[in-house]
Amino acid sequence: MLDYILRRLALMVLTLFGVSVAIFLLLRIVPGNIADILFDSAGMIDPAEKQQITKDLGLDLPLVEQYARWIGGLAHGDLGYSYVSEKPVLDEILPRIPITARLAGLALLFAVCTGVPFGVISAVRQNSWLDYILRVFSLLFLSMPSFWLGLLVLMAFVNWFGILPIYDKAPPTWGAFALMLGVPAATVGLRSSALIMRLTRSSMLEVLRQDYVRTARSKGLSEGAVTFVHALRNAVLPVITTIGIETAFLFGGLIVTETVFNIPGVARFLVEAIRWRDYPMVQNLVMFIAVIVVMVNLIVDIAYMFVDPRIRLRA
Amino acid sequence: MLGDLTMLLDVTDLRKTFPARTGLLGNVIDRVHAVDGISFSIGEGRTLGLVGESGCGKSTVGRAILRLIEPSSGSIRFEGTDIAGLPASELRALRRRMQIVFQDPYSSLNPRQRAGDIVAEPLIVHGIGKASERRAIVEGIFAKVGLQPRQMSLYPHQFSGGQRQRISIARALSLGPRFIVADEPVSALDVSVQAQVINLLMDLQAQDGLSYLFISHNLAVVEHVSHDVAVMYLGRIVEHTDKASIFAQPLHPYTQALMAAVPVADPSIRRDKKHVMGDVPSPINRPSGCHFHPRCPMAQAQCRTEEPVLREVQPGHRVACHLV
Amino acid sequence: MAPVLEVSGLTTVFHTRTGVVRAVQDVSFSVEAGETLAIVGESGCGKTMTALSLMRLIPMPPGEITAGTVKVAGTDLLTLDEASMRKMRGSQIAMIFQEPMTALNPLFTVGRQIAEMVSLHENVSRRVANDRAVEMLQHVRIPAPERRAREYPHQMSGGMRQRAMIAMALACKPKVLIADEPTTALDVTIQAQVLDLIDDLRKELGTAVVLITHDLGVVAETADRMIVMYAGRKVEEGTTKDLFADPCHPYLQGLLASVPRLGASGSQRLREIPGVVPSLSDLPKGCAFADRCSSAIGKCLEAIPPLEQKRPGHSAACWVT
Amino acid sequence: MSDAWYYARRYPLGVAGAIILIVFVLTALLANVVAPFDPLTTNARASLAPPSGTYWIGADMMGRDMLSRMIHGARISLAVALGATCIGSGLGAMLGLASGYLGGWFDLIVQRIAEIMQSLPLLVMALVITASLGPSLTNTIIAIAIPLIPNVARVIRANVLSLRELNYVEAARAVGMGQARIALRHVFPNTLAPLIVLATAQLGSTILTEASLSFLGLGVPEPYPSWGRMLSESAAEYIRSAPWLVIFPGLAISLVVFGANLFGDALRDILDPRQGD
Repeated sequence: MLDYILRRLALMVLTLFGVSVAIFLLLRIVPGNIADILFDSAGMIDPAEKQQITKDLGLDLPLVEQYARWIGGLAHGDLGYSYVSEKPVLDEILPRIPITARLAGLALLFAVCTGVPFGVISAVRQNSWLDYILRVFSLLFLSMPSFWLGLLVLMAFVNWFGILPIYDKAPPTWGAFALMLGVPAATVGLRSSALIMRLTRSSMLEVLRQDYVRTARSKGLSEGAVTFVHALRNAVLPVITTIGIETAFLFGGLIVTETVFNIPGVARFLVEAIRWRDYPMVQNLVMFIAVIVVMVNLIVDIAYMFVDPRIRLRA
Repeated sequence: MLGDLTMLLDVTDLRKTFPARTGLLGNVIDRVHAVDGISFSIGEGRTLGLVGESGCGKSTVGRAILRLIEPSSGSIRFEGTDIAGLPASELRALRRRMQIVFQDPYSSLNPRQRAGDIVAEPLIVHGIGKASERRAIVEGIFAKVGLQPRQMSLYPHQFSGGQRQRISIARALSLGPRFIVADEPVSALDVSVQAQVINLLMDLQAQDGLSYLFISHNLAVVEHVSHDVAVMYLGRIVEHTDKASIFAQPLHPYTQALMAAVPVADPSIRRDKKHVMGDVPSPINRPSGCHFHPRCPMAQAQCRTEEPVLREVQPGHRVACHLV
Repeated sequence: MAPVLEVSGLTTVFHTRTGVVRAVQDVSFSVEAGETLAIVGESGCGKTMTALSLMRLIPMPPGEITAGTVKVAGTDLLTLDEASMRKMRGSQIAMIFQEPMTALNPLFTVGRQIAEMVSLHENVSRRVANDRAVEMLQHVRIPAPERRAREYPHQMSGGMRQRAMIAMALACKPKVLIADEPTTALDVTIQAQVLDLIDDLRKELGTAVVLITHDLGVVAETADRMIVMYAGRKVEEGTTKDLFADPCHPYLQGLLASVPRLGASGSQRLREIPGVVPSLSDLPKGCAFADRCSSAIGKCLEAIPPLEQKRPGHSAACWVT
Repeated sequence: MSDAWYYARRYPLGVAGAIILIVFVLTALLANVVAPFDPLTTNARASLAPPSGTYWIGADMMGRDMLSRMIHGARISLAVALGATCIGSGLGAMLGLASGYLGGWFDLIVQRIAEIMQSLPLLVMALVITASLGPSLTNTIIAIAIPLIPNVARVIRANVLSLRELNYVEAARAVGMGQARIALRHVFPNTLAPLIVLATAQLGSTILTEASLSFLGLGVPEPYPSWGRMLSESAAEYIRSAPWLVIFPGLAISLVVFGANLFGDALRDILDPRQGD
């Protein structure tokens, strides 16, 4: 078991190394370096000043050395400076993390709490009108762009309550706080919920076809016991394994949702950094996202080992 | 028979191991000894029945002989040539001479090919004949295995299990082989259809002098089709002789146990039940000494420590047991 | 002695895209306490569907039991409501399945799965139920039952899992045990052990056993009486000895002659039954076996032969014999 | 033919999806004929005109007809959906086939690269790629196609691995067939069904990704009327004053993606019954 975890950790480091190289290179394919762009946008044309900036930013160094500097800095917690705000990248990112983390956690909670039960209902009542409705709605939610859903929600609040539930650093009341986080979380979580519902449904249907479910029925267990004791536990296993994918999926939704609701989180910050061509910020943010996704996957795999005796006792 | 010089196939000390567990750096920690040093030979027009329970390595033997699995060591002489180390180009020519029929009539045919094309494809691959000639050849083979030429344009799912097995046999026959590995060819078929396929295989042998390695877990079927029989247990041959001797006088305790366990379709003979206890051990963790000793009613101290070798105890009758 | 299980006129159909599949048609038989009845037939003959119909485990829809009675100790299972039927399953009539590898829930220990059966049907504490599970494992001759009870199915071999299934099925001492191809997935030596075990427990507990199998050898060794099914119908019935010695129906005759037997010096050709089993959704008007039968006459194509007594205790459905 | 009729009756939702897709494709192809106005011509007098007999679903701030813009916007969505799905699924299928079939170090490298790519959310990767390639229709297609590759490659690889174990592939080796012939004649044709299912499922997601990129201002640039950008232009400011600017482009996206998903679901049930329900 320890062997397995060590192996996974080794692979994780390898993957993150790959991500860092890929991001680093991608951001340097751009025609013209950052100094050109800064100058173009600022409309300055003093070549000496430009050369100075290029040198300050280390852009005259060979690629390998630029990369080594970045990774070396990462190891010491030195993420470099933002081109735009000229503050340390870490200071910019850190305060935004809890905002996004809270939002993501709430959204995931919402998605699981609605997706799993509806998936089970849909599978147990397969081909009933309830199943049809749940399936059509889940597909519909998956078809709506998150940002549009966000805009519709905003529109509804404006029209019905006359308020805009957008971000406020210090919400006046608990209710406002809940609204401020809850509404975007539900908005972004709706798609994840639909995804989880579909996964749960197909997994549950698969499990209900298994021989051991028939065995359980042959013992004289009630349908409820068969469904919730014997089938459900087996059915959620594959759903657990997809939480890693789920997190990545959720992040995509967060990017646009934070933009729509004007929430100063990590996800929206990535878009801003890309718009501003703030490359130190972009490469560190992308690394941060990759670390989160890879870690979630690792945690899920380890958790899975404890849930499934077939894997726990083999290792 | 055994020791005859005009053998079609001569297998010596064949071994095949698979990695069972790999370490952090891809280093192999445990190995499965699927086939552990077995030797046998098959003469022209004869059938060797290879019997054993699941996991004894009998299917691995069949595939290793055709190099569908690369053997780990040992020699496989077919018509005098050792094919164990043969480069792929030379192996290809030999493929015309030796073929295989599989157990599962469903997965052994490509669902997207018509029956006629399945049988004709080996001819195309080996550049035999023009299209019209190939069609004639395929028609001939179809007739030979008891299928209608008009069925050539049907897809596999339009055939029953027994008919699919006939198509598999037709494909194997298309290149005119001398030797066929039949890997449990009737196990997946219904009882009433098994006889059709068994008779077909035996008729083909009578007509064309084919040789078979007939792999099966069913002792009765093996007895029916084979000239010689080899019994495998956990990667080794434990007994090997001609059919008459092995069924009349099984010497190895495992062979005896196997025969005692086979239910006989005759309610008037209710034999006394002395069934061997215990499960077949895992091929990864085989017992020391004689692999059968934990289940053997006659095991002695020697059996636990010392591996018995396969030796000729009577003319043409080889047994691997300390007590015989 | 009155039979424990009495089935009469059982008919089960499936409604599918290609039409109505007549899986079981007008099947009747009875089994006494302590007796083994074998239901023999090839794949698609309806033997498994018969078993599942007895347990009322046919998926409905698309399945439907359209006629018949299934009486266990006098109670007709087919007229019970769902809740009363659940009380019967496991306590009065229990079943073991072909695939021991998949028939046990992979996430629960074997002990818990057996104990679940006990606590479901008997009003006992969890500890008593657990003790009973261990006791049952010992009963089916699993070594170190306390340890094995705490193991998960994947830690056991196929033979051991089938024993555990038997332990579970018999935990509440049902009157009837239905064993659907219980040894088909097992190796020969393990098959012999499991058949012995079922046989010994039958004698000890006086359970009526319905053994479903395609293997004539298994039937000959374990069954007192047998029925032969073909294309959803019972075509022959009698004592095992009688049917093997002197089969009346051409199907059983063909079947017996087509199987190679151990010890019969087998150089002579096996007898073949030509053709294939007919599709249950497209059965002929007459005898379903007629087009594969060498002794078929005109009448066989016209009308379904009724089951009639050919000799005392031996009946068959054939116009010719 | 009778099969088609059977499936059509059995999967009414799939048929609905197919009809939505067909209407969408026809609209895109015939945009010049169907659209009542030129999508790019501005008209100051019509600025923010509400839905009316002239402007069925209103006009935007520059007085451009929304309906015409949406009809032309269908072209962008279609181009991106087809382009990205074909490139992504095609490359993914090739890699998956090679990786599953060849095995060894090639497989190992492809697997590791797939893992690296999958550790980034699809939208993040698409954002970074567009950022580095610069905004254009082609680059948007590439940026959306690349993140699709690892998933397709993995599914096809797994499929190939299980197909390789099948006896008919072994039988093909036993008759002396070359690896290339086995791969092309026996393995690849049998991976087509899952590939088609996967590609259809991705149609919808590519449209959504394009819309998101354009919404964030990093997708298809002016003057193409992209649905996503129409929403970003109109976003927060017009929620109160001109809600039609928000409602209709989003509705178009949702409807097309919904159609693609309905169709994809039915197709999966028909072609790959084990994978779904």
